[in-house]
Amino acid sequence: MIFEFVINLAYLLGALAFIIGLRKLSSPDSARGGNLLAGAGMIVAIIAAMIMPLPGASNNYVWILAALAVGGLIGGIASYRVQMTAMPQMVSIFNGLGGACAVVLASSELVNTNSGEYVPSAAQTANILFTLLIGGITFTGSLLAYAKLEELLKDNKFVLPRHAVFNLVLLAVLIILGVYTYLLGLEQGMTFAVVFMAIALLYGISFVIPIGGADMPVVISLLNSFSGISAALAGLIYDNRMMIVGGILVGASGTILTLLMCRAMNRSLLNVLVGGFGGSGTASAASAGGQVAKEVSLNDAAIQLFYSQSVMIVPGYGLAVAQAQKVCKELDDLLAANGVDVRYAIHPVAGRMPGHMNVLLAEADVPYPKLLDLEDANAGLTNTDMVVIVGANDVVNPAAEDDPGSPIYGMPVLKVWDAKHVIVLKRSMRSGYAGIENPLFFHAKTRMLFGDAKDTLSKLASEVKSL
Amino acid sequence: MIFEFVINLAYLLGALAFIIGLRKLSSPDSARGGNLLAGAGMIVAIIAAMIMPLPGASNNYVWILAALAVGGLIGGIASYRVQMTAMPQMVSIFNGLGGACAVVLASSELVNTNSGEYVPSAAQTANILFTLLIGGITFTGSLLAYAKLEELLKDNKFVLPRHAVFNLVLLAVLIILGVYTYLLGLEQGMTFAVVFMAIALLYGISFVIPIGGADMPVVISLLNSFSGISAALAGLIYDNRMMIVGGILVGASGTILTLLMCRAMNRSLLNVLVGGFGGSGTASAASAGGQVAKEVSLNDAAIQLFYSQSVMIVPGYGLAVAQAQKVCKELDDLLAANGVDVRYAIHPVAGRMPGHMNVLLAEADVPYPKLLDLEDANAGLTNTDMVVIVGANDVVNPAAEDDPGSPIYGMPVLKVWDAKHVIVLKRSMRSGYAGIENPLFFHAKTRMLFGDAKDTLSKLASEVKSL
Amino acid sequence: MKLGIPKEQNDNRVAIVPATLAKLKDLVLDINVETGAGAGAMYEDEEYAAHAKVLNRTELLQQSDIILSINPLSDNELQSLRPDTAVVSLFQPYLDASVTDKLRQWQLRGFSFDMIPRTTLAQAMDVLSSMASVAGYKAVLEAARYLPRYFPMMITAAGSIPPAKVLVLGAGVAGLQAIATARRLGAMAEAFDTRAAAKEEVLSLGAKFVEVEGARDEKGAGGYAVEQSEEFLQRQRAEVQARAAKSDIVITTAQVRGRKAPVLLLKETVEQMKRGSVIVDLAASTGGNCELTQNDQVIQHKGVTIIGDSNLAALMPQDASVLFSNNALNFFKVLIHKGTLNLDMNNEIIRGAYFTAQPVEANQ
Amino acid sequence: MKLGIPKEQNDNRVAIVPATLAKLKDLVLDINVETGAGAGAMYEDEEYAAHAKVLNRTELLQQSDIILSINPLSDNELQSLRPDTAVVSLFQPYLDASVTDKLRQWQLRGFSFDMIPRTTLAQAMDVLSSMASVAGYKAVLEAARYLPRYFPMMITAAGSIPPAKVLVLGAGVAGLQAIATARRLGAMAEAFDTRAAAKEEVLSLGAKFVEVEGARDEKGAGGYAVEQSEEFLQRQRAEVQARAAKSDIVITTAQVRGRKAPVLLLKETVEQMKRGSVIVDLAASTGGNCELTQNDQVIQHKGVTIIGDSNLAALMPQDASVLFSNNALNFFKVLIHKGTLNLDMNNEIIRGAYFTAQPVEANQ
Amino acid sequence: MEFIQFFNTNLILIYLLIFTVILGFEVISKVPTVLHTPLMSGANAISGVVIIGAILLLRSATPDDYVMLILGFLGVVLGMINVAGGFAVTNRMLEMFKKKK
Amino acid sequence: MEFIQFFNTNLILIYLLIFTVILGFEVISKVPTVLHTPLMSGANAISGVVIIGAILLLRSATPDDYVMLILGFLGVVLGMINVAGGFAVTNRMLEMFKKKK
Ligand SMILES: NC(=O)c1ccc[n+]([C@@H]2O[C@H](COP(=O)([O-])OP(=O)(O)OC[C@H]3O[C@@H](n4cnc5c(N)ncnc54)[C@H](OP(=O)(O)O)[C@@H]3O)[C@@H](O)[C@H]2O)c1
Ligand SMILES: NC(=O)c1ccc[n+]([C@@H]2O[C@H](COP(=O)([O-])OP(=O)(O)OC[C@H]3O[C@@H](n4cnc5c(N)ncnc54)[C@H](OP(=O)(O)O)[C@@H]3O)[C@@H](O)[C@H]2O)c1
Ligand SMILES: NC(=O)c1ccc[n+]([C@@H]2O[C@H](COP(=O)([O-])OP(=O)(O)OC[C@H]3O[C@@H](n4cnc5c(N)ncnc54)[C@H](O)[C@@H]3O)[C@@H](O)[C@H]2O)c1
Ligand SMILES: NC(=O)c1ccc[n+]([C@@H]2O[C@H](COP(=O)([O-])OP(=O)(O)OC[C@H]3O[C@@H](n4cnc5c(N)ncnc54)[C@H](O)[C@@H]3O)[C@@H](O)[C@H]2O)c1
Repeated sequence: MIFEFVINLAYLLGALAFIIGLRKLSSPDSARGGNLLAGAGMIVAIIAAMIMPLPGASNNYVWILAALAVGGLIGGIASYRVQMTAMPQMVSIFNGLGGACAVVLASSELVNTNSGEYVPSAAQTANILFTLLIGGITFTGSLLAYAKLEELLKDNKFVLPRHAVFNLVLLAVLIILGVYTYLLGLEQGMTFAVVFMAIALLYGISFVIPIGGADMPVVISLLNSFSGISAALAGLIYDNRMMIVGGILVGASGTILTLLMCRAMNRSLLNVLVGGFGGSGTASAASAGGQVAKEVSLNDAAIQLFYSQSVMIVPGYGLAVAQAQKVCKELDDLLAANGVDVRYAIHPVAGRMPGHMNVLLAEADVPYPKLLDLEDANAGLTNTDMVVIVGANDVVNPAAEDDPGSPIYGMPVLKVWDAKHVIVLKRSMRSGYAGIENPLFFHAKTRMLFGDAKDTLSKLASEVKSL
Repeated sequence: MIFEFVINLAYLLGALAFIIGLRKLSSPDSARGGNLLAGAGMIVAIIAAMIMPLPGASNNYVWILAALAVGGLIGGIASYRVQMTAMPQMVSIFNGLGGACAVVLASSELVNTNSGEYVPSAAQTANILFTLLIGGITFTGSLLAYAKLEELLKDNKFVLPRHAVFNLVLLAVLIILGVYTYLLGLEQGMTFAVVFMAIALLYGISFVIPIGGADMPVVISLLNSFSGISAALAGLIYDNRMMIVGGILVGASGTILTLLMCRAMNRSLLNVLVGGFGGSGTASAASAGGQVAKEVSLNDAAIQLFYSQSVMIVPGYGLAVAQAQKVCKELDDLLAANGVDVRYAIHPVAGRMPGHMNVLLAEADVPYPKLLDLEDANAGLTNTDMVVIVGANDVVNPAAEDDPGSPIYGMPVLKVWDAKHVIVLKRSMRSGYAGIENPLFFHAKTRMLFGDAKDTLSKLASEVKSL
Repeated sequence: MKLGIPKEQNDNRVAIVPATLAKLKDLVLDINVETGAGAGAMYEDEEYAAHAKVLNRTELLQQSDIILSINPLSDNELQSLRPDTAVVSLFQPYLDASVTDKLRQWQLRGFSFDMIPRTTLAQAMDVLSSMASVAGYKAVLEAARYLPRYFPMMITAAGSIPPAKVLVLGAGVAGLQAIATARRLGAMAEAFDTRAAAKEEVLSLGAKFVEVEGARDEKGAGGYAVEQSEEFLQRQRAEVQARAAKSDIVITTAQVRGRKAPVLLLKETVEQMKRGSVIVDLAASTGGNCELTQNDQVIQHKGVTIIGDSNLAALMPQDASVLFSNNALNFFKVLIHKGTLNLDMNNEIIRGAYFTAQPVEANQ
Repeated sequence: MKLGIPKEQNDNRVAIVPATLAKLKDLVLDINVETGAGAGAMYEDEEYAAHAKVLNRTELLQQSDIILSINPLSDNELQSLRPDTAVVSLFQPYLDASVTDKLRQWQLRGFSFDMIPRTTLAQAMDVLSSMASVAGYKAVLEAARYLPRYFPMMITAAGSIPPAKVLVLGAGVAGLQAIATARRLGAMAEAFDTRAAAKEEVLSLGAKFVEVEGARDEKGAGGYAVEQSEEFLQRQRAEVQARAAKSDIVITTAQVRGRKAPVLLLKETVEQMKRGSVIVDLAASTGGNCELTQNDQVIQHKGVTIIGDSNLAALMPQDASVLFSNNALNFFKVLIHKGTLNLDMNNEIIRGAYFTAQPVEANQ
Repeated sequence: MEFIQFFNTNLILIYLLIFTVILGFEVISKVPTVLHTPLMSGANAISGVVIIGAILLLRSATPDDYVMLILGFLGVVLGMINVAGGFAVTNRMLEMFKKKK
Repeated sequence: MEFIQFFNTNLILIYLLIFTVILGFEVISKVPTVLHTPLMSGANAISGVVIIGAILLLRSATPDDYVMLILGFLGVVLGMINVAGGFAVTNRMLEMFKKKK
């Protein structure tokens, strides 16, 4: 009884660790602790699962330990090796494997049922079918999402002419087949169950295929919440409270997270799932002349700024047009309050009249010592972590340095590419006053943040505030 | 079975209504809906309690309906009659009565045990004792808090020399007595149980007595969370899930709320409970010459501003000293964005040089048409909901109008008292340039908001933002 | 009672602008205005004619019971007035006590705006404040006119121009206004004053305050500064010299009521300043805060322009006149009661302004 | 190669300031400076002597291979130069074509700053921009000097003063700078221009833009405005009249390159303006945007001051000279190659500036 | 021992209790200060759920057991004041928040 | 009917499930956008709790039932990759948030 108590307590603590861990994950300061806590909860749960009394079990600890070692090694190494930029893909694979695990569990029930070892109740049948369905979709859907993010698969390659209809048909087939198998009972409907599983796996692919690369994070989050649900369903099969609680928690929070991510992108979930036909959405705006400019999201930009040592703001005519000088100062103040060294690089011809930037920045009360002229700025840029270009264009055009054919070749410009990272705030890929293209936007260090400068800056400021 | 299901469902829905209602109560937009939802949940619960199968019960519906009617009437009328400003007192009484109800329930168990009708288990005994303790403290503590808030009782009147020690002794007695009674069993320990109850009631009083009036809201909140716990405990006696859930919910959220309120006051809970000896804290700063100036809290001020139609800001020298012009504009923008008509009343001699306010407000980019001179402002003030005086003093001194003995008698001033409400932002009760006292601060319409103007305004702005 | 408004001599301002006439009328006054009185401030005689009689100067002086002017009339003219005429102007009796005796001798009642106590109540008639305010504003504009450099910082294709540095000595009404105006134009401003309250006031305009320890500050002086010890002035001059050498513009307004203005800028200080720099000395009429200042002249000393214009307010005649007439109107509201002079010596304002009255009880 | 810097006649600026000399030296140039050349801009001969020879004018003109001046030399002096001397200045050949012929006749190589195309690349040598910028700034200060009123709003005990209203016609470089400066001083500014891009530029300074429909705007004009139809000008004048009547200050900068400036302010418009108002006409030298403007004179018309100073930049000689010398230095970096003139006619800048060269291929 | 016994048999109940506590914390944790008072008032009304106990007490009292009847009556009255007054007073406080048009 | 039966007998479990769902919602509802990706990753790691099922499956497989053993092995490997990789990758993402000094 005491042993049972300990096991129960372990599961309870594990579940609490999940909840509190998840809770802490939602604030930047405590997020790491939250992750570790949840991880600790998982370890407790695994140990409890290993030692909990299981009457008549043959245990097979060697198998288990081997499997744990293999899985742990693969997971550990993969996560250690992955590039920072490829993290979302990695999450997607992991998620798919979780789904696969649920499918495996459900299949084992099928096998057991088939071999007559086990006669599932109606509730259990339903449970198994649901696990197959949701786990299956999670599995293949996640792998496809990975492939798309890794650009192993070109968007739209496999999209059928009326893909949405095809998906609906598949879904209908799944429902009918599922209900039929349920009514038949698993023993009778074994073949149907296997077909059902196969179609579920197919559906996962077909469901993700038309969705554009830019929307992938939302899809991964959705599939993640699915994998939570499949874990909870599997938990019902094993009557394991911890699986249920953990699964439901992920299912629920994943759903909310998916919605929040949609909202952050200013789109509805439906729009993401169905409207996916258009392809990769915003990303296309950023390509020109065959080259592709990379975008950055507001929150990534905010994090990068917040965790920089030094930031150089390069104001240009766009700052003036947007009348963004005060918000710019606000962002500056926020960053400075967090120990970031913020300065302004003023190019002599920025704006449309001599001293245009000076007028604006004085209006916003930026102290004079923060303003660097061309020479000082270029000297300082090499030690700058982040450059934020606010509506400037010609004055940061590298063609002036390295393209003798350019009409501005020879003009001294701000060498922003000497800094570690560059973020460009403008509304589009249009050129500036001189009417020439700017190779900076396609530079490896550059990320674009499209939108009206005032708007973007004030959003950046609130993101930074929330950090 | 269906009936049981319906009852179960009703309780479940009631519990959910509590949770969701409470959730909605924490955002201004949905708060009213949340309250109504929680109320609906309560009605469902009461009905369920009335009709749930209770084998062998004689029901006594007449008694119940009569009691409900009496209680409903009293509560309804009281809450309808109460002045807006006396709301916290009212909440305190209601809360105390809830505690009293729990005490009554526990006493009935005592009576039953005494009459031998009922033999409580050890767990039940513990339960009953806890209910008596917590319900009792809630009851008397809340009533005392009411008395203090209503100023029926002068602060510090009944404080014993070493009150904290006295309280600790009382608490020790309660613990010892409680444990002893528990070990004895209720049948044996009946007398002790009654004494225990009496001491608990006494402790409620003794515990609240030394706490200053300004800290009362925190105490009420704490007692509120106690009453939640006592409800949950009573729910354990009756094995009623809804009581348990509702009670725990209030207990937990009340605890957090209490801590939040402490944090908003920049004090620790311990400080409030033990440090109460000092009396009413901040409130005393605001009295001068026998008169007492009333303070307003930041959040009340923010709400009042947010829900006004028209706001007039009266800047004075303090605005300049605090260099608060930009934050002031920020608050203005926030309010304006919410449809509040914000204007500025510029007194000709505000500040320390002619046009001082103009210089500042131009720096903050306040558009000229928003600036009213003395005449226009005085004409506009009668239709103004809220006046915010930011570091002005002499220029809003009513003595210039109605006190022929005043050295500034006859000077035209801003008649801010013509508006509906006045909030004065300054650091203390000190006088301004002319060195004379300002009766405005003691005016019925006036509330003081002490602190550096820049600081206060920026806090006000973030409060308004959170609305 | 007839009020006369003569044309100011050598000053473009006018004591009463047409817009104020109607309100003055309400105080039951006949008003005479000299021909061309408003011309300098851009008002024509026709505008006055609606509410006043337009007369020539001799007529006006003879026919008025009260004469209001910004600058006092000449001795000759004063002498020619009818006995008992009230003359209201800026007589500055605290600078030259003889004016009191002269007026008494000629049996004139003298009222001087500059003798009104500078209380909150009296601020509406505080001509010193309103004119100082104009002067502070104008001082910066005059400095900008003579400075061969930009005020604001400019980073342009043709080079970077640093912002001008402005040093303000004496942060009274004029000094504060100068600070505000200089900052508006984009200059960096710092200021110094001996009054303790001045520091906060300077900071309240976003400028820097220069600290010199040991200033004497007397509460009893009615807000005016008191004379400082020679030792303090020396320390101050040293500090000023260091600051001035780095400044493009120095605006001095330091005055001690009734005394010669303190000398804050020595010749050698001026010589250490950058060529092209400008000094505006608002204390020129009481001797100047700069050793080299010539009253009412603009001089050059080793490349530094020193503006000694003691009446800068007159350079902005229209608004200066508007302000003056409002001040005067407000004063008349106290001074005139049902069409006659109200010589209630219990009234602090009248007691202060009526400087030719014999001292009553506690009036000193 | 010897570069000569003569003293400007009737202009306090100087083409090269001492700080630029050292950098000019790097271009391998001997430099001659006329005695007293920098005096007006507050530079002394000694400051030049470190890097240059200080000569008298006749010597200088005879001994230099290149002569750089802000204002062109007189015809007499030009004629007296050695043949093949390069003269670099603001010749404005687009205004008066005869200058080209004269120089060719005297065998001088003429380079004119105002002929450099106004591209982004050439902005560092764009004298028109830097001088216009100074002029725009100074225009507001001059207006403030003559305006008998305050610029900023003032609510004071002596009455409330409304903010001044400034109307800017022509939002080129000078106009924009004027807007910025006026707003800094606390005035309300509105502006008008015919170029489509100007609207956004005006708004980007926080000022109001006045719309008049139907302006012609040509992309091909290199950023310069084109002449407008008479019908449009009429509509514009009507709009301007309505606005001007409410304004305290009108600053006009409207120019059409190579033509007489458009007349935007008629006599009757001026007469409808408030007395005391000020017009600053920066287009005075090309006929003025105001009918009444007298070039290089300040006149009064019915109480309105009309400032026709066509060379306001010279009123701020030091910084104007600094900017000019940087422009010149940047131009010389292109013009001079290893100590000799670089007459590469494929270079857009040289092709533009070298106006006495015979037209090569596509040069028009 | 007793406790362990209780724990094992009432495991889900314990889960429920703990989860409810966490939920109580979560639900409140980000309330703006402006809502502190109404929230306290609303929570107070909810704590009136103790009335259910009083109703059950009254229902199960035998009709002649006046002690119980009176105790129950008292309990219901007290609870009902808390409930009715609490929700009503909260509602009044919240009237202030009605978004003006 | 069956459902009602289930409901009445598993009432507390149902409370627990519903409360867990609400808790899941609550816990996330105010996450700043900057944490969306790490949060997703962390939640994903938690969903690897399904590994418990795989462990139980493997433990209860008879030692000669190779189908089950292999299925179980596969399940544990898959689950463990999810768990180990998930937490590790989340941790790496969150390294970025380490407050600089
Ligand atoms: N300083 C002078 O005296 C002067 C005078 C005349 C001409 N110029 C010329 O002007 C140029 C100045 O360079 P610059 O880098 O400052 O400006 P720029 O090259 O003209 O680029 C400005 C950029 O700002 C962006 N932008 C415009 N409005 C925006 C808004 N509301 N929000 C965000 N972005 C906005 C535009 O891109 P999107 O449209 O994609 O948003 C544009 O590419 C130089 O070529 C210079 O020669 C200067
Ligand atoms: N306009 C002029 O030309 C001129 C010139 C000289 C004198 N005056 C005189 O100055 C007075 C002007 O009236 P006023 O109402 O503007 O000013 P005031 O009467 O001097 O009152 C200013 C108030 O601001 C408060 N304050 C100071 N610093 C503050 C801060 N950092 N945060 C918040 N509050 C702060 C002070 O109270 P706490 O200390 O309690 O915070 C003080 O009571 C008149 O008496 C006028 O006659 C005017
Ligand atoms: N009561 C009112 O409403 C009101 C109105 C206007 C002015 N005032 C007060 O009147 C006072 C005088 O103002 P003012 O402008 O006429 O002053 P002012 O013209 O007499 O003197 C100008 C300034 O010079 C300063 N000064 C004197 N000696 C100095 C020295 N050695 N070094 C540096 N600075 C020196 C003075 O302190 C003063 O600030 C001020 O306190 C002002 O606040 C009051
Ligand atoms: N490439 C560069 O970097 C650079 C540098 C400086 C200036 N510029 C451009 O050169 C152009 C000319 O500038 P500028 O200041 O020398 O111009 P300008 O002196 O030739 O003319 C002044 C202004 O008057 C305007 N104007 C002409 N006719 C008008 C009318 N009828 N009504 C109203 N306004 C009228 C013009 O549009 C112009 O804005 C501008 O487009 C400017 O942006 C370019």
